[in-house]
Amino acid sequence: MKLITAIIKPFKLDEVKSALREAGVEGMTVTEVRGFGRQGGHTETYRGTEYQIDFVPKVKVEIVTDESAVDRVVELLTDAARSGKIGDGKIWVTGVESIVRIRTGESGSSAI
Amino acid sequence: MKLITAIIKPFKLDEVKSALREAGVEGMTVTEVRGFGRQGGHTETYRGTEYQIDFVPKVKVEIVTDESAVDRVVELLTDAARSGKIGDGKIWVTGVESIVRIRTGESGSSAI
Amino acid sequence: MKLITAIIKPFKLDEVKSALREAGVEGMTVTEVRGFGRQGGHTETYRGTEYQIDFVPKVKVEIVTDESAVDRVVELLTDAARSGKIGDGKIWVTGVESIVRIRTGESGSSAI
Amino acid sequence: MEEPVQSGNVAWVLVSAALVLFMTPGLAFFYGGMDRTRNVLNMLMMNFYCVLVIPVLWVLVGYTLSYGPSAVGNDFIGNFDAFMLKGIGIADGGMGLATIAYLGMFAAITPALISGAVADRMKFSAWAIFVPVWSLLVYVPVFKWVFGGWLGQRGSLDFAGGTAIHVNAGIAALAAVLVLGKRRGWPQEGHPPHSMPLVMIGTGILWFGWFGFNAGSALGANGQAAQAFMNTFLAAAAAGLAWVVVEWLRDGHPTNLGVASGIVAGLVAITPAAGFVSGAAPIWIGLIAGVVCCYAVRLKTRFGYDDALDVVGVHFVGGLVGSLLIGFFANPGFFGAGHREGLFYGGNLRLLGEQLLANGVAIVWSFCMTFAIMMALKKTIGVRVEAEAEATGLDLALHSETAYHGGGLH
Amino acid sequence: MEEPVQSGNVAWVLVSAALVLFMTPGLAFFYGGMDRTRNVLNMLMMNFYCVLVIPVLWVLVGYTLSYGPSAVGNDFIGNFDAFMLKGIGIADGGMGLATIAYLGMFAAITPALISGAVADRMKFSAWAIFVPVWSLLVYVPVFKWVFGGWLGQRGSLDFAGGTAIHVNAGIAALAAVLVLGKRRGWPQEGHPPHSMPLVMIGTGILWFGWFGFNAGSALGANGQAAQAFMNTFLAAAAAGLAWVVVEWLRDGHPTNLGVASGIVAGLVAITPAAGFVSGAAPIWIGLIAGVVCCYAVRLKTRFGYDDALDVVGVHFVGGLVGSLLIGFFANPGFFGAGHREGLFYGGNLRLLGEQLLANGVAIVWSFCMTFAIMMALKKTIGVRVEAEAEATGLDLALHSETAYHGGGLH
Amino acid sequence: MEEPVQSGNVAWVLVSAALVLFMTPGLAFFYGGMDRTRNVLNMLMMNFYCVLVIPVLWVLVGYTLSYGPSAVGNDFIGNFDAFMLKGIGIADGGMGLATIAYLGMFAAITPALISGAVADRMKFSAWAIFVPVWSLLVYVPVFKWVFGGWLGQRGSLDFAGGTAIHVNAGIAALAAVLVLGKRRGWPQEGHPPHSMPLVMIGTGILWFGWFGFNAGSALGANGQAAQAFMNTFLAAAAAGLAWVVVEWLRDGHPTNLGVASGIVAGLVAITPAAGFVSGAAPIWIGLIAGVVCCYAVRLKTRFGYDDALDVVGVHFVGGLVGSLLIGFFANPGFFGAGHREGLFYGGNLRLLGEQLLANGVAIVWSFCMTFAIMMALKKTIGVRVEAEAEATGLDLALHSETAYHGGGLH
Ligand SMILES: Nc1ncnc2c1ncn2[C@@H]1O[C@H](COP(=O)(O)OP(=O)(O)O)[C@@H](O)[C@H]1O
Ligand SMILES: Nc1ncnc2c1ncn2[C@@H]1O[C@H](COP(=O)(O)OP(=O)(O)O)[C@@H](O)[C@H]1O
Ligand SMILES: Nc1ncnc2c1ncn2[C@@H]1O[C@H](COP(=O)(O)OP(=O)(O)O)[C@@H](O)[C@H]1O
Repeated sequence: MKLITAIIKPFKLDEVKSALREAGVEGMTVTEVRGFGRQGGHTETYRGTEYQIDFVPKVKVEIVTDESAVDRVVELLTDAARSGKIGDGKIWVTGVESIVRIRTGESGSSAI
Repeated sequence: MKLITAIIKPFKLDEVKSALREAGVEGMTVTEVRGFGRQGGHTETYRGTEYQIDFVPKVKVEIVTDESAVDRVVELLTDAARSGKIGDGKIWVTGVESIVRIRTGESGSSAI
Repeated sequence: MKLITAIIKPFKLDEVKSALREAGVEGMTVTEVRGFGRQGGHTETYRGTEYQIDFVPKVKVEIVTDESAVDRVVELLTDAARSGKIGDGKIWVTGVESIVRIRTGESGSSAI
Repeated sequence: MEEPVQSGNVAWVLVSAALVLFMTPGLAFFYGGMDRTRNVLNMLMMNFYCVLVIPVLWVLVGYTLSYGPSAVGNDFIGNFDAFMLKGIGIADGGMGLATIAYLGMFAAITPALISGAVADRMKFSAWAIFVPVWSLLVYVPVFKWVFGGWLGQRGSLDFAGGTAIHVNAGIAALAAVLVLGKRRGWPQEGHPPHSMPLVMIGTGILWFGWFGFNAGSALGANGQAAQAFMNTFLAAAAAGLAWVVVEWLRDGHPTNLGVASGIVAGLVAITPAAGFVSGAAPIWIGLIAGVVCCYAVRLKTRFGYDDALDVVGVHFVGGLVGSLLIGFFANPGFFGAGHREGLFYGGNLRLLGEQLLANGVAIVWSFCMTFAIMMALKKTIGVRVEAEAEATGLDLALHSETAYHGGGLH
Repeated sequence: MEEPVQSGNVAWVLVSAALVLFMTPGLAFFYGGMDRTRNVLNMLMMNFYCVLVIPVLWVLVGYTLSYGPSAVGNDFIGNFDAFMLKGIGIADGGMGLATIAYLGMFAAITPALISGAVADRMKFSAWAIFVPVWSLLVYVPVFKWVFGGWLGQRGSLDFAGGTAIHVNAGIAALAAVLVLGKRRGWPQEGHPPHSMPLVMIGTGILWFGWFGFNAGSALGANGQAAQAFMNTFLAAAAAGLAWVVVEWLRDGHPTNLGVASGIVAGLVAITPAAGFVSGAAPIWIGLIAGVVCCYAVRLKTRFGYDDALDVVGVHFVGGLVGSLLIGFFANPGFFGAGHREGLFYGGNLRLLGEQLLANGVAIVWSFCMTFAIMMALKKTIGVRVEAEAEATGLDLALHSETAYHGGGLH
Repeated sequence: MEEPVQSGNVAWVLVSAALVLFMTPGLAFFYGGMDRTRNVLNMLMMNFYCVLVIPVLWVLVGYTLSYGPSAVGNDFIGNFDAFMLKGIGIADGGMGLATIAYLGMFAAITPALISGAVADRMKFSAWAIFVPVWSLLVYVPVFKWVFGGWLGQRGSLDFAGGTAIHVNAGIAALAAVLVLGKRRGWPQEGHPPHSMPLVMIGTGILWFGWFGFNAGSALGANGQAAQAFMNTFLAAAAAGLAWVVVEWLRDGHPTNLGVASGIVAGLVAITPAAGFVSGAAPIWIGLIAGVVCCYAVRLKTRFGYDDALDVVGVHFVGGLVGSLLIGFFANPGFFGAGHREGLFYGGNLRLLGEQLLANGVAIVWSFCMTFAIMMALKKTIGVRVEAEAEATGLDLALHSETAYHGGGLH
C-alpha cells in the first residue's frame, strides 16, 4: 500500500474531490497547511507598513491506496489540481506498511 | 522506527491520549484534519438552502515509535478510538529512517 | 528522495525558514499542530478552575529533498530550531518513492 | 402658542442619530459574517465606506436638495440654497442640526444595504464611485418625493423609509447584480457563513439601532415615538418567530441565520408603518413579512440572479410588504388627514393605491437609474474584479489585507 | 398640580428600553463565548429566541396580568383587561407605551439568563416551550408580587429586578439543571471558553445596557435615575476589582473571565439596590458581591449540580447578596415611607426581614414551579438531547449550522 | 429667571455617560484586534482594568480634586471636600451626579488609551499600579488646568478633551515606551492584526460612543450639543476618507485598517473643537487630521520608539492637530468672550497662542511625570515581562488564559 500526499491550491479542492470520487477513491484526509515555494508569498499592508507573508495557504490531501491504483490516482490528482500557474503544488508517494480500520479492526487492502 | 498515523474522531482524542499515556507512550503530535470517507458528510442549512459538507472534522495522531512497540500501540489506538460507528477512522504505519531530538541532537531510539 | 518532518516550536519558524532558504531549500510545507511530550502542557484558569491543557502548539515543517541533501538539512533544522529548552521537538526522515510537480507534470528530483 | 423646544426631543433625535450611525457597522458585521473568510474585509469596507463619503456629500448637497428649506413647497427637488449647511444655525435649540445629522445617517446606510447583493465580485473602485453617484441620482430624489415631495403629498405614507430606503435599495440591488453578473460557480457552489457569531453581533446591533431608525423618525420623544418603538419591538420579534417556525416545519431545523434574517425582515417591514399602526398590527406585519421573506430569498435561484446575501429577498420584499400593509393597517388615530385610514380601519382602497403608486415609482426610477449607473461604470472602469481575484479572495487582491491571522504561523 | 409629561422622561425610558433590548444579544455573546465551538449557536439561539417569543407574549397577556391597570390594587395577579394592549393609547405623551415596551425587555431577558445553566444538553424544542410557560407561570406572578403586589406592599424593596429577575432566574436555573442532569463527562472534563473576545464583547454590551436596566427603572430622567446610574457604574467596577483581586491572591493570576464575571456579579447585585443607596454603598455592595460570587461559582462542583456557565453562582447569589444588603444600606433620603431605612441608616431589622421574606417567597415559588415545568417536559417531549448530539455538538444536531467556516476548506 | 432642570438635559448626559462607558470595551477591541492572538487578552484586560479601578478612584478623590465644588475658583487643584461624593445629592434633579458619572467615564478611558503603546511586553502588575498613579498625578491636574483651571482661564479652549485626554495620553504613551523599550524583534518582525473584524467592531463602538464623548460635553441637549454631534459625524467621515485616499494613492490599496485609523484620527482631532466650530470646519479638520496622522504613524520607525499600536501617531498627533486648528476655525458664534475667534473668523493669533501654551504645558507635564512614574516602577517592581513570556505570549504567562479554543482539540 502507498500513501499519496498532494499539496494543492485550496480552491482546487472541490475539483480534486470530485475527480477522485468519480474514479472510485472512497477516502481521503485533508489538512489546511501553508506552503513556501517558488510561487513566493505576498505582501499585506497595515498602516502603510508592508508585511511579507511567505507562507501561502495550501491544502494537503492524503490518500492511502493499493499499490496498483497509485499511478492512476496520481494522474487524476495532477490533472484535477493543475491550474498551470506557479504554486500548483506537489504530489509525493511513500510506502505504507500496514493499515487498520478502527471500527472493524480489518487490516490490509480491505481496510482502505 | 515506525511512524504510526491514526485518523480518529475528535471526541475520542482524550481517551486515546489517556490510553497511550498509560501504556508509556511519551510523545505524539496531533493535527486537526478533515476526512472524506464512507461515513459521508452532513448537510447544513442556511436560509433554506442545503449545503453538503463532505469533509467532516477528524483528528490525526502521529506517533513515532520503536518497531517493537508498533503492534501494541496500534492495538491500543484501535481500542481507544473505536466507537463502533462508521467513520471511526484508520491507522497506518510507515517506516522512519532516522529521528533526531532537536534539543539534544540525540538520534535513534533515545530521541523518541 | 526523502521527506524530512520536523516538529518545532512556533516562534522558531522564522529562523528555520531563513536558515533553510539561505541553504538553498526552495520549498516546504508547514502545518499548525499540537504536541504532547515530555515538555508537558500547561494549565489555564477559568473562574478559579484549572484546566490542564496537554497539547501545546507546535509547527510541523515538511521538506521533500534529495537524498544527498538530507543530512545537511537536518543539521540546519536542528540548529535553527534549537532553543535548548525541553519541547524543542523532533525531526524524522522517511523515504519518498516518487514526486510530481503538478504544474508541469515533471517528476523526480527536478520536481522538488 | 409657540412652544419652546424641549430638550427631551433634541436628546431623543441625537440618540437616534447615534443609533442609526451604529447600524452601518452592524450591517457590515451582519453581511460580513455571512461572507467567506477571504472576502469579509471587502464587505466590511464597502459598508464603512458609505459612512465616510455620504456624510460629506449629504451636508454639501444631499440635504439641501432633498429636505432643506428650499425643498419645502417644491415637489420634485430642492435647490442649492443650503449648500454646506449654509444658514443652518443652532438658535432653534439644536433641533435643526440634530435632524440633519439624523437624516445623514439614513443617507449613509441606504447604499450600504446594496453591498450585500454585489458581494464577492465587485471592484472597489467601481463601488467607490457608485455610492455617491447613486446617492445623488437615486436616493436623494426618491427620498424627496416620498417625504414632502409629490408622492408624499398625494397621500402615500412612509414613516421611516420603507419605500425611500428599503424598497429603493432592494430593487437597486437587483439592477446592480443584473449588470454585474453571477459569481463564478454560483449557484452550484454554496458558501456557508464564515462566522455566525459575527452575523449575530450584527443582528443585535441592527435591532438596537433600528429603534433609533424608526422611533427616532417621530423627531421627538412623544407618543408617536413610543408607538413606533413598540411596533419595532413587536414586528421584529414576530417576524423572527415566523421565519424560524417556517424553517422548522419546512426544513426540520430552526436556525440562527433564520432568527437573524427574520428579525431583519420584520424590522424592514415595520419601517414604513412604524408610526402609523398600533395594537396587534405590528405583530401581523411581522408574521407576514417573516413568512413571505423566508420564501422570497429563494427567488434568486429560481430566477437566476445572484443576489449574494439576499438584499432583494429581505429588503425589497420586506419593505414592499410593509409598505403595502399600511394600506390595510393604518390607524387613523395617528393623523388628522381624511383619507388615510387603512382598509381594516374603515378606509377605502385609496391609501393602498397611493402606496402602490409610490412604491411603483420608486421601483421604476431606482431600477432604471441604477442599471444605467452600473452600465456606465461597466463600460468605463469596469465593475468586476478579475477571475483570479475572485478565486483567491477580494481582501488580499483589493485591500492588501487578510481578515484573520491566527495561530502559530504569525 | 398636574405636570405635563416631560419629553426628557419619555426619551430616557425609550433609550433605556433600547439598551435593555441590546442586553439579550450581549448575554448571548457572554455565554456563547464561554461555550465550546460546537455548541455556541445553540447558546446564541436560546437567548435570541427569548426576544422573539416573549415580546409577543408580553403584550398579549404578560403586561395585563402583572403591571397593567387591572393589576393595580390587586395583590396577586391582574386580569385580562388590557389583553393585547387594549385601551393603551398615546394620549399620555407616550410614557405608557414606552414603559410597557421597557418592561417587555425585562420579561425577555429573564428566561434568557437561565440558558447559561442548561447549556450543551437541552433539547431546543423543550426550551422553546419552557420559555413562554416559565414566563407566564413564574416570571409574571413573581414580578407582580414584588412590584406593586403583596410582597412590595408589605415593604420589601427591589429597584430594578434583583429579586424578580436575578434571584428568580438564578434559582430556576438550579431547578432546571437538577431535572436535566449533568453533561456527560462533567466535572472531570473541563471546557475552556472557545472565544474570550466574544465573552468580553458580551460583557461590554451588558454593562452598557445595564445602565438602561437600572437607571431606566426610575422611569424618568431624574435624580433617582442619576443615582442609580452612578451606583451601577461603581458597583460593577468594584465587583470586577474584587473578583480579580481574589483571583490574583488565590490563584496567582488575574484573568479576563474574572473581570467579566466580576462586572456581571456587581451589576446583578446592585440591580435591586440601585435607586435606594448612595455614597459609598454601591462600592461596598460591589466589593462584597465580587468576593462572594467569586467563591460561589465553586459551589457547583462541591454540591454536584452542573450549572454550566454559573447562573446560580452569579445571578442567584449576586442577586440575593444585593437584595439583602438593601436591608443595611437603604438610604431613607430616597423615599418617604417610615420603616424603609437600612440598618446603617438608623433602621431596624424590619426592612431586612422583608427582604428575606420576599426573596424566600420568590425562591420557593420559582424553584418548585420550574422543577414542575421541567419534569412535565421531561415526561412528555423529553428535555435532553441524545448522547450522540451531545458528543458531536448541538449546533449541527439541532440547528443544522456550524458557527465558523474558516480557512481554505470552504 | 432660574429655569427648572430639564429632564431632557439629564437624559442626554446619562445617555452620553453610557456611551462613553461603552467606548472602553470598544477601544479594547480596536486594540485587541490589532494585536497578536497570544497577547489579545492582556490587551483587553489592560483596558477593562481601567474601568474597574478608575471609577472608584474618581469618586473617592479624582472628582473633588479636579472638578468638584472645591475646585471652582482654584486655579491649580481642588481639595478633599467632596471626598467620596460627600455632599452630592439629587436635589438638583440629577444633573450633578449625572455629570460626575459622565466625567468618571473620561477618567477611565484616558489611561486605557496608553495601553496600545505598551502592548505585548508590559507587566500587568506594573500596569495595575501605573493606571491609578498616572490618573492622580497626570490626568487629574491636567484636566483641572484645562477645564476651569489656569490654562482654561487664560483663554485656551478644549471642548471634550483634546488636550486633557488625547494629547495628554498620547505623549504619556511616548514616555512610557521610552522607559519600557522595544519589543524583541521590532521593527524587523511585523505582526499583522490577528482579527480585523474585531478591529472593526471596536471602531464601530468607538464612533458610536464618541457622540456621547463630544456632544455630551455640552452637558445638555442643546444647540451646542447638536453642533458637536454634527461635527463629530463629519470629521470622522472626512478623516476616514482622507486616510484611505492617501493609502490608495501612496500604497496602491485602500484598507480597512486605514478606514478604522482614519475614523479614530478624525474623532480625536474634532474632540477639542467639537463645540466651537461649525459649517465646513469639521470637514477640514477631519481631512487634515486624516492626512497628517496617516503619515505620523510612520514616525515611530524613523525615530525608533516602539509605540505598538500608534497611540502617539493617532492620539497625540491627532489631538494636537485638532487643538491647534481651533486657533483657526473657532467660530465666535459659540461664545460671548471677546478674544476667542479663530484666525479664519477675524481673530488674531492670541487664541492660537493659548492653544500652543495649553498643549505645551500638558505635554511637558505629562511627559515628565509619566517618565518618572515608569522609571520608579522599573526600579522597583519592574515594568517588563520576561523574555520567555514575551516570546510565548502574555495571555498565558500573565493571565493563565488563551483567547481562542477552537476546533476539535478542545
Ligand atoms: N521541497 C518541498 N517539500 C515540501 N513541500 C514543498 C516543497 N516544495 C514545494 N512544496 C509545496 O508545494 C507548494 C508549491 O510549490 P512552489 O514551488 O510554490 O510551486 P510549484 O508547485 O509550481 O513548483 C509550496 O507552497 C509547498 O507547500
Ligand atoms: N484511503 C484513505 N486515505 C486516507 N484517509 C482515509 C482513507 N479512507 C478514509 N480515510 C480517513 O478515515 C476517515 C474515516 O473513514 P470512513 O471511510 O468514513 O469510515 P471508516 O473509518 O469507518 O471506514 C475519513 O474521514 C478519512 O479521514
Ligand atoms: N514519539 C513521538 N511521536 C511524534 N511526535 C512526538 C513524539 N515525541 C514528541 N513528539 C513531538 O515533539 C514535541 C516535543 O517533544 P517533547 O518530548 O515535549 O520534548 P523534546 O523535543 O525536548 O524531547 C512534542 O510536543 C510532540 O509534538
